[in-house]
Amino acid sequence: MNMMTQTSITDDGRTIGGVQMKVDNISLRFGGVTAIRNASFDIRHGEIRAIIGPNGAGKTSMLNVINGFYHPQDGTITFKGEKRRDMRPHIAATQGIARTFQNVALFKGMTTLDNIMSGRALKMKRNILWQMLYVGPARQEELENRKFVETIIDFLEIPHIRRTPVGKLPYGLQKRVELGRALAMEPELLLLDEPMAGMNVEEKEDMSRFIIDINEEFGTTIALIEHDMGVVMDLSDRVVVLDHGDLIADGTPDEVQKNQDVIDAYLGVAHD
Amino acid sequence: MNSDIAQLDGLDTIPKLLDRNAREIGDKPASREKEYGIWQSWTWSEVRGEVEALALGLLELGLKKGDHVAIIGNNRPYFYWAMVACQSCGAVPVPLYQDSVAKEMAYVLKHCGTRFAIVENQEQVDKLLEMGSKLKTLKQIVYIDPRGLRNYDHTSMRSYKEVQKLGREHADSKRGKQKLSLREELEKRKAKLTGNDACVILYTSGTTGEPKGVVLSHYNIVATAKNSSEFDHLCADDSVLAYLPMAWVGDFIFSIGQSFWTGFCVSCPESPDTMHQDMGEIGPTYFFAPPRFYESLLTTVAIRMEDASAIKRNIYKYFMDHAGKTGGPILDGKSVGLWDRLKYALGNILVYGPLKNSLGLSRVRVGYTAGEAIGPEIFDFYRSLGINLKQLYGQTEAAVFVTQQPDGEVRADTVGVPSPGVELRIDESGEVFYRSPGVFQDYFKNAKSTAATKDKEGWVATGDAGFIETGSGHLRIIDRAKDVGKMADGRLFAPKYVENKLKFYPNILEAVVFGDGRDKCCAFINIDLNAVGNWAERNNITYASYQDLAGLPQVLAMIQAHVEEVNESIASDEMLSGCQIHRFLALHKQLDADDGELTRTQKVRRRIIEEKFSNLIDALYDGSNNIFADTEVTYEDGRKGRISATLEIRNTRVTTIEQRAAA
Amino acid sequence: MLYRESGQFKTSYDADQAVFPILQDRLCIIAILAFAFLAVPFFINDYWANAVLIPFLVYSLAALGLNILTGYCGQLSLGTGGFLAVGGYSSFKLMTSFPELDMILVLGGAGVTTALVGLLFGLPSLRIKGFYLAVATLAAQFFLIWLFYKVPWFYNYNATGQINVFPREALGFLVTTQKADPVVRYLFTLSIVVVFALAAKNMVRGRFGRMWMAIRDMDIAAELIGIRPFLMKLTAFTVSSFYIGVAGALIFSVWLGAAESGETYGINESFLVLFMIIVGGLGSILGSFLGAGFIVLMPIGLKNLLVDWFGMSAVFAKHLEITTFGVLIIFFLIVEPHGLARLWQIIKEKLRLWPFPH
Amino acid sequence: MLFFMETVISGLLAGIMYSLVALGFVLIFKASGVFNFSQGVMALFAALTLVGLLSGTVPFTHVDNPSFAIPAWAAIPLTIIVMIIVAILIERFILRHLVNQEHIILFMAMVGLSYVFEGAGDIIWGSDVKVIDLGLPHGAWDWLLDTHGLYIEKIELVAAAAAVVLVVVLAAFFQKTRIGRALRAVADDHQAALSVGISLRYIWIIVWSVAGIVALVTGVVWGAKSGIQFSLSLIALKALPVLILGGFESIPGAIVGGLIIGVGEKLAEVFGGEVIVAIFGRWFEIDPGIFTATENWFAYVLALIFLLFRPQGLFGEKIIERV
Repeated sequence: MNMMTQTSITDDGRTIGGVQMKVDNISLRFGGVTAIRNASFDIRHGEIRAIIGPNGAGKTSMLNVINGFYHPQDGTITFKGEKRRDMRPHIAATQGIARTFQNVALFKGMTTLDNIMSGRALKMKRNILWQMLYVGPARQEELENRKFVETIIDFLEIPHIRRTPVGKLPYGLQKRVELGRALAMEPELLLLDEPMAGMNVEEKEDMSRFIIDINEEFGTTIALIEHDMGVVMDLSDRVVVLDHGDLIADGTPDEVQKNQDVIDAYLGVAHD
Repeated sequence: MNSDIAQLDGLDTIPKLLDRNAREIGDKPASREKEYGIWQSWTWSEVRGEVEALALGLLELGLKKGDHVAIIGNNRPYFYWAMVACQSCGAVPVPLYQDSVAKEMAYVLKHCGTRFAIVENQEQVDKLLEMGSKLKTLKQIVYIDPRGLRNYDHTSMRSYKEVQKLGREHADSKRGKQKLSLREELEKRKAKLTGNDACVILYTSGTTGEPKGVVLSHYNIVATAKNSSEFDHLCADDSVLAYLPMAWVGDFIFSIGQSFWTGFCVSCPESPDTMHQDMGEIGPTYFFAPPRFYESLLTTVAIRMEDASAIKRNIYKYFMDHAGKTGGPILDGKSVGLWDRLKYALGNILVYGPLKNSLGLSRVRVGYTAGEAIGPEIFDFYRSLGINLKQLYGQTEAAVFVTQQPDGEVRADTVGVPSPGVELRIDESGEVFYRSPGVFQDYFKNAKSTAATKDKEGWVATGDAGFIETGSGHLRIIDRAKDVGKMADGRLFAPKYVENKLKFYPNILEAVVFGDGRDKCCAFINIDLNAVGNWAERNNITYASYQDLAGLPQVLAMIQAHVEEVNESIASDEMLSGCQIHRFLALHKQLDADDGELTRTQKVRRRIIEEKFSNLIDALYDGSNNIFADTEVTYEDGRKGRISATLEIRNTRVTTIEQRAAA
Repeated sequence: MLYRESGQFKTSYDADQAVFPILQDRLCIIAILAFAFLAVPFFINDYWANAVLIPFLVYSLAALGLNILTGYCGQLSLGTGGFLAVGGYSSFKLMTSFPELDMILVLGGAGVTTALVGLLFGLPSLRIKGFYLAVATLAAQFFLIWLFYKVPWFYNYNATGQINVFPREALGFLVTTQKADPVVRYLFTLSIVVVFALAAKNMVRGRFGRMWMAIRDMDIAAELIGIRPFLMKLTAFTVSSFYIGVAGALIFSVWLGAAESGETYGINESFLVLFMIIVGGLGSILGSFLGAGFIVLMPIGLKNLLVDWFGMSAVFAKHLEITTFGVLIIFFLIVEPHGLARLWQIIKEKLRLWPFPH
Repeated sequence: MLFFMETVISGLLAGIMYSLVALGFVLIFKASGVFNFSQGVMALFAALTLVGLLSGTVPFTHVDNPSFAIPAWAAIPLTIIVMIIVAILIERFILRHLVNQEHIILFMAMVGLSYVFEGAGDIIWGSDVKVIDLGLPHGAWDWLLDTHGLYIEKIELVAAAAAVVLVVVLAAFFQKTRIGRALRAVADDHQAALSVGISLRYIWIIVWSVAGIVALVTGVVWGAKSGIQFSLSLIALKALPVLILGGFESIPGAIVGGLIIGVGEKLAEVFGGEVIVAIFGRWFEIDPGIFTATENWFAYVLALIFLLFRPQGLFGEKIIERV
């Protein structure tokens, strides 16, 4: 009955709560092109939710809608009980939605430490005059947040690159730094856009471990787009499948894998 | 022995030393660890608090007097505190090599009947859980890093922090028949602890058989720490980096014994991978490393310098040559000319200083190496930089120190004079025996081995053959005692000793010395193709092949000079003077593992060589001037072939003791 | 080579985040400051003060300001000359309207006025990016210069159209007009620049610096982590203009003593200051100083070389100077596009690794 | 009304001249992404070179020697050759070394280049004001004055005609010739252009040569109007608002933008003061002449206001940002 309050425990001992975000009848068009057509699904507290689908299915557009970067023409999004059509990205950030990008979107001229520190932007309040003096509260604030950021650096096992400008890092590490920046926001909902794209097997394993650990240790809800089916099946609790802007399936990994529409979509059966 | 304990002013156990440090130098740093980007530091009084909280928690969990507590992980302050916490409770810590295979670990854990295990992280917990049923005695696991362990069954598992919290919360609740609070119980156990109680059990991985658990008492540790600290004037302002395995006796002595005695700070690296960088930051003043550490460090220096520009390389070479001549004497406080001193000072600004700095050795006041012989050129390299690197000779059974080199009497070929409080004895077979306050109690649950090693008077057999140099009084180790033989006239025959001396010459790659049961020593020499080839090129000497090069009269003359030098140096050692080489030949082929002449780890297989080249050996002893050799060789691709040559046998000058006396 | 960092470890984040975490750097900066404050005053004369030191300092300040906007926040501005003019003219108005006002307050007031004007001209950055914004700032440049030239109120209806400085004191020391001791004027300027440089360093190493750089490096990602690009750009415009305004006021009051909008604060100034931060290094406090030093000293050096050494005619030398200036700029951009600050960083890194190459 | 017409027409004619300068910018920006700030000084340099050749000035001496004077039919091609050499030098010594640098670096290099041109022009040809005489007609166009009472300078019409011819030629060049098509390919996609074997260096030289010729035309027509002197180089600043309006990459944009700016500016100059007085006059005492000498900034403000409503410029495409 009431999905909002229902909780369950997974096989590996994690607690999954009620609905955290609900996407209702979202449609998104660019000019004449429809990116998402009338999609509805929900994300529950503490779960790992995968969004999959062939190229051009509208997965990234969906994430862009969720965190306010695109504004859908129809439909609503309910996050933490608050219903909305669209919002500015920085408001999504204040509400506790963080994300990473398909093609790493780090601040290239800054070090790993500064990149992750910048994720604390919303947690820091001191004004620019304090900052100029760098005494008292402003300094205190810097130090406290640095301490927090160091726990993330430790968590993601990247202390050796703390002072390295991110532009000089290999791709796999950049992805990890980007994840660190998102974590620094202490998000309630973490959107990961192909966190393992372009990684080798070892890096993928590391990243999977981090995703599971984040979910377990911090109880963060995670919605992720991923192409590696093995990874999706291992990690996620439930899967949404998009194809050409349509939501064609929604269920547990097993259910989705057996769904004929999904199989057709991946095998490239023509649409009518 | 009890009277000796009295000399320690009642500070006969580690927990007592901790109380003293917290009282007297409570504000000085005791432990550091690089974590979260900075060096987290704890003062002595904070350490005391941490140790106490953990000890109380362990008591609450039921740690009994005499329990054995396994300690598994990388060097971290938490482990050192844990060891002292166990001691405070009257339990005995057993640090293990964390990278040892599960089978070996299981053996040790079972052998000492460990009830508690304090481990670092999920990896170690998993290892223990895997052994599961085999470890019936294991009651409680305490882990430091909770990551990934959230969903494990926690009925017999707790995090370090939780145990400390438990201890703090229950510190004052009354328990048991005597209605003692935990805190009172702890104080009682601490007070009861004496120097004769076991302090730690350290398992030595013997080359053969199962590991043996060396039981060291608090007195062993504290007395040794006191003596050795005084020997090198260690003080509370010194600083060490703890990076060698905690299961190794040296780390226990340095990071707990000496640190608690003198009050100096122990720093732990962030992870084994960052050790070099962390060492650079800390800049330890007291440092220990095995020879291979110095060797690999020197290799890195050489490799990195190769990429440098020509100017830098020349500057480097110029000043390193200068340091080679004057650095050692300056360090030893000998008289050096003003000009040389100025040049050395300039070199210090341009080369030595930055080099030491980037190696993290710039603040080293006392550095030690031990374990095996260190190559003289490596040893001299560091000393010429102004690093006070010294050698010591020690064993787990002695709580490390048997002999060590005093400042100003440092040489590559000795291991120093007996450490304070150590008595030495050499028996007629040449084996070294010692007796000292550090001598271990026994091998845990292994009376047979104990009896075989330690006699009733407390003399311990080292298993090494050596002799005390006349004049300097330094001990020199020759070889493992069982490898040392006798010559026909009963004199000592120590082939490895001589061979090592020969091999220190870059031109000599390998040497095989014969003489066991014979009246004189002779040798095969393998020249080093690179070094000798280089020399030949520089002197415009042409050669066609290895055997060609090895047969050149100039080369033989050079080798002969080396051998004669070695002879001379051996002659000065009364016991070994019989090992001087009378005749030698330079082999026409390189000894090779493919031909079975060497082991895969490049050690000489003496017996096989004796058989294979018996005709050559005969020639060495029958006085002929040359011999035709024809040998089968295996090429890299597996094909076989033959190499033949006529080898010249050379007689070398031998110094007799009478001659020396006459001269 | 001279760095001995072993044993300099940090036990707190405070020490780790210090401006100069390395002991040798701290000693070096202390030595430089000691030299500037204690030694230079003993051999300074009018020529050194007016031709070299004060221009170097005020341009450093202007470069600091522009570097905050362009180097850190990534907003290219060609309106520096105009903002300098706002600083100059507002200090003149403050000076003449409140004759008793201490020069420090006059400078502060000029800074605040310029900051407000900067804020206004930063508004288009809401919608415009890159070169389009640069051209928009050019509009500010031309408009402001025109305004100060066209509206006589700004120059108190002076017949010449110029503004001239009056004797004013800072903390009891006369700091303006030729009557002021060059030592005092130098020390006054130096103190202000040092304070502002420190404040700039504090800003860029902290929260605001990171947010600015985030906008510069990738504004979309910045927005998605909760940084509001428009607000941050406006802050950068405001802070940057404050710095430039103070510099403009110093140019007028302490350095030149007189100014005329188009002459003193023309478009050329905009390019000069931009050159400074590019030659010095975008996004570097040190670079602002190095760049200002280079751009201020190079013409002086060239002139001395061409006229005094080679005996060229002044006119020919001037033309040659312009050409050489252009060639050197291009040369610099080709050899080290990241500026002198990067060059210093490389040297420093080499010194730290010495004798190893890497 | 007549006066208004006159104003508009002279605005349009001035606008064509702006377009001409902007055209130089757009050409280079399209093909190499370089914001060629030195276009104005290039025009000055080209004009100086032409005048120098025509009057027989001996380079570096600033002395005219009539016996070296070259007739226009030879001097113009010669000047074009000089501009091509300049283009080659620029490619060889600057662009080649700055490939893949950030825009701001390239921009500053172009500012640096403008210093080089300025100094070099002065050193080679002297810095005095020069008059160019290519036999272009001067004075009002009588026919218009007589029939419609409109006062239009002949020279402006000639300039406009020259501009139109140039645009047509350029359009043909880009549409019809192989090189032109290659140029467009480069503008669209550097990588693709390289992969089909178009040499980027070669393209750059061509583009800079074309820009040099445009600069020559610009210099001549502007120079004919107001003499050849340093201020000629400031026309570069004129072109910037045109570029904003038209978009950095659009040739039609440059032309339309130029016309809008030209007309707007003239109207503001003529009627702006009155408007201001009409609006603010009752509160402030305002000199109706306040709006003189606004040509420096008015165009910018116009462009700016326009930009606020259409940030991608007149002919730019709306950008959908992707992440």
